[in-house]
Amino acid sequence: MLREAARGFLDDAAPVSRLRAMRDDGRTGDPDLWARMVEMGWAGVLVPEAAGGADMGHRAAGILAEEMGRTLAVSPFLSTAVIAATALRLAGGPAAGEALGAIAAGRRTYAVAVDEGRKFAPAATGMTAERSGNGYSLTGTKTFVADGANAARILVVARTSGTPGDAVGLTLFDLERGRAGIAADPGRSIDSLDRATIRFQDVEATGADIVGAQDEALSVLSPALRAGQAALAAEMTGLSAAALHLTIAFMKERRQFDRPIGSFQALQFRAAHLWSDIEMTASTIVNAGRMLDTDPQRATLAVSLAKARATATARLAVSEGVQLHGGVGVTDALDMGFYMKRARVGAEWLGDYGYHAAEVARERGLR
Amino acid sequence: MLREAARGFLDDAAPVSRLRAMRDDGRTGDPDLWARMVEMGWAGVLVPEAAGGADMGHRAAGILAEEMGRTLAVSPFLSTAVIAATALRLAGGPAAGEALGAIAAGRRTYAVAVDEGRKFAPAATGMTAERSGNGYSLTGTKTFVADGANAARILVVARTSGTPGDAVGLTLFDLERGRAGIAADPGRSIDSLDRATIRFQDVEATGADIVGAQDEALSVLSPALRAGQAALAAEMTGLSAAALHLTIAFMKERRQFDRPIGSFQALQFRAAHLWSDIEMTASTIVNAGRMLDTDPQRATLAVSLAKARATATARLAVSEGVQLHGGVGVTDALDMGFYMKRARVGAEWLGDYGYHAAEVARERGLR
Amino acid sequence: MSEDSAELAQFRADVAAWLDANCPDEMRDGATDHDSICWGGRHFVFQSDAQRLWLERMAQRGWTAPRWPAEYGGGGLTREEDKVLREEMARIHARVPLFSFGLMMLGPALLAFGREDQKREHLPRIVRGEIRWCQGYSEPGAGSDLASLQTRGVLDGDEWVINGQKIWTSCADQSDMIFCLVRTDREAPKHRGISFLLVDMDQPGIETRPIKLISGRSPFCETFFTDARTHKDNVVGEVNRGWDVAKYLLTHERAGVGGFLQTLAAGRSLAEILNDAGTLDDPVLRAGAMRCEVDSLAFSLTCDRYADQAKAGHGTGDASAMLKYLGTEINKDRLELIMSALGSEATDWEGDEGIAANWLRTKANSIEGGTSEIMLSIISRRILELPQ
Amino acid sequence: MSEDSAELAQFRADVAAWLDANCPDEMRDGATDHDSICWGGRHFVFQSDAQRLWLERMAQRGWTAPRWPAEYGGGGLTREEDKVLREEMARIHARVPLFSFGLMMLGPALLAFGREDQKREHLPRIVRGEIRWCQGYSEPGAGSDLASLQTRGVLDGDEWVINGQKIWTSCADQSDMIFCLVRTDREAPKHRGISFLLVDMDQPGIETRPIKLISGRSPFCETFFTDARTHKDNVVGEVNRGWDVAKYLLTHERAGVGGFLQTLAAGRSLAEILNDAGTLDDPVLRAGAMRCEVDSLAFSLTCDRYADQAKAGHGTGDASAMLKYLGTEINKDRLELIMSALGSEATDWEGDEGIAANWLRTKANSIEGGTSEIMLSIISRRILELPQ
Repeated sequence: MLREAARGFLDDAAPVSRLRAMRDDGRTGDPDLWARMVEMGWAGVLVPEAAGGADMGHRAAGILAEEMGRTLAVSPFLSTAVIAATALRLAGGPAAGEALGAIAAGRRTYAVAVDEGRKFAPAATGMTAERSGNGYSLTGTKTFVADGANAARILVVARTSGTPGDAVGLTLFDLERGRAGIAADPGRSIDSLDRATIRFQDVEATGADIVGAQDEALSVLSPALRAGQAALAAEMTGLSAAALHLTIAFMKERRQFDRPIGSFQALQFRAAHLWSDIEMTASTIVNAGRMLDTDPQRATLAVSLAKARATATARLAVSEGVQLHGGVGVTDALDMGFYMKRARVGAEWLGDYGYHAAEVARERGLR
Repeated sequence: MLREAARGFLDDAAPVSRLRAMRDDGRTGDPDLWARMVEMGWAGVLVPEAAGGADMGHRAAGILAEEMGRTLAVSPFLSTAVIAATALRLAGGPAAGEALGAIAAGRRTYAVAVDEGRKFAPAATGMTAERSGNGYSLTGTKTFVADGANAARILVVARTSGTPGDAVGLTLFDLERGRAGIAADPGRSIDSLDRATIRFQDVEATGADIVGAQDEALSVLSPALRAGQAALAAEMTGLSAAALHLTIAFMKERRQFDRPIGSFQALQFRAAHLWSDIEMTASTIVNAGRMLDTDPQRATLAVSLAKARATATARLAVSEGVQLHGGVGVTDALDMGFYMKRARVGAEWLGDYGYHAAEVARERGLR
Repeated sequence: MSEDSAELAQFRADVAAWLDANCPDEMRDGATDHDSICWGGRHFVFQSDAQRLWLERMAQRGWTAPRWPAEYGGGGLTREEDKVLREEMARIHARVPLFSFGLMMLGPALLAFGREDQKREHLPRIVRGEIRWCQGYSEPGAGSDLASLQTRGVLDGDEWVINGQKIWTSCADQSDMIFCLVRTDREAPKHRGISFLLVDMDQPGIETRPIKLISGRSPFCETFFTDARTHKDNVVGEVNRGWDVAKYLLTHERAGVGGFLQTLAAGRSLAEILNDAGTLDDPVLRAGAMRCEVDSLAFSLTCDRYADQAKAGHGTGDASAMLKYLGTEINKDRLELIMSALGSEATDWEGDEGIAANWLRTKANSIEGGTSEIMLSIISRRILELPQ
Repeated sequence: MSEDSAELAQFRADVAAWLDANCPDEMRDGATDHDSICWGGRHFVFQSDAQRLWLERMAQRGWTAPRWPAEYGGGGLTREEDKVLREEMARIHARVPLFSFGLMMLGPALLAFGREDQKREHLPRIVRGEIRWCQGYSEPGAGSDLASLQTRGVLDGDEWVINGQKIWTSCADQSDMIFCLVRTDREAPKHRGISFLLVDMDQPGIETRPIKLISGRSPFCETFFTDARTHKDNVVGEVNRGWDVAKYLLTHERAGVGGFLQTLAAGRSLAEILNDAGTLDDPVLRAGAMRCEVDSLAFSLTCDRYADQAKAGHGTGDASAMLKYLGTEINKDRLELIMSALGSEATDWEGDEGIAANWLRTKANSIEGGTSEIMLSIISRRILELPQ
């Protein structure tokens, strides 16, 4: 089974201590680990077999993301193998096919540059791509770009017409990071990962750099972001399950007042509630993956449900994880802090609880 | 002390069993009990001494309301002695003075008819009072009027100008219930109290029936409703404390698995949390009473804070009260159901949690 | 609906044809309200000839208990055939022909623990709706600590003589027989002295009294045993081992709760109710509605997921405690929200079926059939394996 | 501010005049950040002459410990005079001249339990900021079960020889002496074999190591005792009765927490932060902000109410557990809300004083000084008197 294989690999190759070492060394990426994931075919999980991928679908991508969330494995999986791959696949054409092949083979990593402010809002994009001669000139700043400092290429959305807030008038460009006028500031994300600010100053692009159609970025970007949301939700659910697992183990071992603290009823009930909450969220993860695989055009409800639940569950899991560990829970020496920090970043990335809960309510007919 | 005297009287004269008997008899009021409260000076708690009242202030009124909440004592105290008395006192003049004297002496009870829909919103008043000859003709329907079927008189707010939503253009009338065109439908409130729908059809009124100034009802009604909100919050806090008290007593006595259930840690923590929550709310009650007594023009924040907290606390108290009692908690034989039903009615009356929390946030500068 | 195999397709066609020929028109309104239910039993008054006919026809094929073995009057259907039958009934909005605690609870217990003669005696009568059963587990002094029950049975010659009091016996006042837990050995450890007895209620030693709830009338009763009698053979399973039967049924009961709650939620949608109430400008209500929608959908998907697992042969087991816990708590939250959205209008009493009664009724859901606290204990001990 | 009596008015005038003459201008900026605090001690490096001068002048009047008796170097002020002093200092934004665990904790313990010679030796040096103290209570293996501590002290002639490990010793690496709980009778019941010892840290048997938190750098240390020594007279209270002293101080500490939290909340208002963030269209955030404002204000009023009761002579007692519990939980809620409102911008690390560090730091508040769970236990047992 995919899950067991992934878990075995990650427990061995990417325990939390590896993230800790990366942070302590001041690095924000782990190319060696990614190389091994590529070998296992994870980079091509959503790439068609014709392009050299494994084409296992979104449910499978979710299982991988969930397992990565358990150990907080560092990788460009979400940006590259899920979001960029989905966008490129939807865009189609020879260039996209080549790009997908390069993703599956591990020759290319992508960052996806969307946000310009503190909250996720693709339609609010203000960065401009003005016509200039035969091509475009891109100017603007993208913030909190996952893998933005390390990825080889950047999928960036910019405005070719309309004004911020318009869903149309946006165009998606595929640029190599070394192109003149692109500068990335690596940032200091609390989760120790690469989350850069990228400045574009009069960056030249041509029609060949466009993914999908001009002014219609969202027709490929929105489904790609949905795929990313589902995978991120899966990652956060793995994170939650791991936080619970660590906490339960601690509750069985730690003794206070001559008893294991796991025998205290108030703590038992909290652990049991958290387990139940994670079970509910896990159901939404399965559902989101299946909907993306079977009926992607109608997957908004399923995906937003998963991301909303995963965000709320992860917050509960890490809060309880820290509190139930007591003093040691707030020390950097314990891994729980890493889970808490990643949960916070994940809460915001690709839309927060309120964003997705509102989508759910809207889909359900709430006016 | 006022509190001890009130508690002693109410425990003796108005235990919950009295409300139960009233309900089982199909009555919605308890004039005998009110007569005894009048004797003790409670009807005149906010009436000036010159008019025969005790003039003890809003903090004292809150203490009385809180104690009444403990035993769910049935009375027109809030409508008559708090809201109507405050409005009449603010309006001033000989007619109001006479009315206040009649309130203090127990010769008059009032209902205050404001709501026309499911939510508290005085400015939304649509009932009309059209000029007609030398007077007015009132037409419209008031809903959920506390004491509306039993009170001798009705303070009713109607629109003399403007449109629903305007804060000005409202006028407050003081009408005897027998006036032609007034019909009350007693309703079947879940708390077993008198909460009537009152229909006004071409009811004739004159300038002498107006309390305060024409078109300026809110200048007397708003402070009066604030006084009512503070007293209702106090009542609900007393209700919460009583629900906790009953629950704690049950937890000490009821045995399961060879132990008193009060020894189970998870239940202990819930009781302790509820106690803490009630303590916080109690602070807001004291504060609201004091602000009304010392700086009524700036009491909005304090009063809305108290009503918001009291509403949330009462909901928690009765929910926990029922659940912690287990099976017996949901039987009509136990009093907890009466507390739960009154808490729900109190949650809505004079503004719900969202209404008052929004007032608090606005006062604190939230845009 | 996945594609049927050839045999199953044939079965579906047969079922559809039979239903079309045999289900009376009046029974095709999909009614599920309390008054439309056929409970059966010696004293049941059919609402119509159609209701009686529908029961008789379905019972004859054993389709009131589709999966029970045919030798005991059941339908003898496979899981897949059962699913087809339910789908075809749903297609024509056919009413459920018979609903009873005999079908839901006693039957499964007898199939798992009963003697051959007990199965032959009781199961066919349940299938035909001839005997209405009620369940006598809870006692006033026991509550969550079910096994501390005190109703006692003493053997007197060929008969058990039963004295004590049961509570929360649903529909006891309309039932013909009761299956109940009785302490038959007062010296043994508390789980080891209980027997599972079958008792005819048509005797002077048994009295029932309905319980009024905060939400109004209820099917619950108190049931009093005063020297009530039953033959000594009317024990299911071994004497003093009734707890095993009870545990089996409790898990069985909880597993059904998820589906039950889903049915509840299938009524008018939350969004619809709240839109109509027009109170969603309030961010507290709106945020609450959003959260409640999210959680309700997640719960519903969780019920589906566990149902799929059950179909795949993995029992729900102790996780049924999670479904019971979450389902009842989320439903309480939902009704609180609806009450808030409807405001004062919801605080007028509209009878035992009104919204206020519904709201109050949900308060009992997290208590009956095992409190939320018991469910959390089950999860923490059996699933998380936290120390006692 | 109610009106002063004539004597108090005179006192106020005197204080104002003295402060005006003696408080250096640089000390009138009201700074309360960590780096501006004067902690005192043998190794303290004053940031400026003004800081040193301000301490010396205030210490000379005993106004670093205004309510301690003058005979031990304190100010000997009444409650009312103390209030006047604080008000007049606040009026000119005077910095607190000295902040130390000696003032906050050891002093009150010595005043309540110390021998006369101990008071005369230690209190004046605390008042003058000569000795910086730290507190050694917690141990890695003990946690909430404080009394299960294992650091042991064995009498060797005239000295206690101490071995073991303490944790969460704030500022241990910068302190001169430590007051600590040590097990001096291993046979006795766990609360009856603990002594409260005073130990000089300037000896090879004591080592400290700072603890890094999830929020970054912290004042906390681990402190290791390896044959550390102190004179046998350095016991506060009776030998093996140190738990009484500790309990007294724990209650004292919790009572201070409310005020501390109020100070925290006195910074930038929640409304202000959220308005600026511009994310309040989201009903979830807006409803959260409304709730948090309501609860924060209610908590603040509760602190005031208990402070008023304390002034009226009613001690806060066990209710301090409620203040500690609510204050820390509400503050966690507040920071979660602020983090959500600020969105991704708050997830960039802005150093140990940034918003993310603040948010993470609140997670420790409901653990340190007694966990929320311990507070709830205290409430349920001592206030609600629920059975053990």
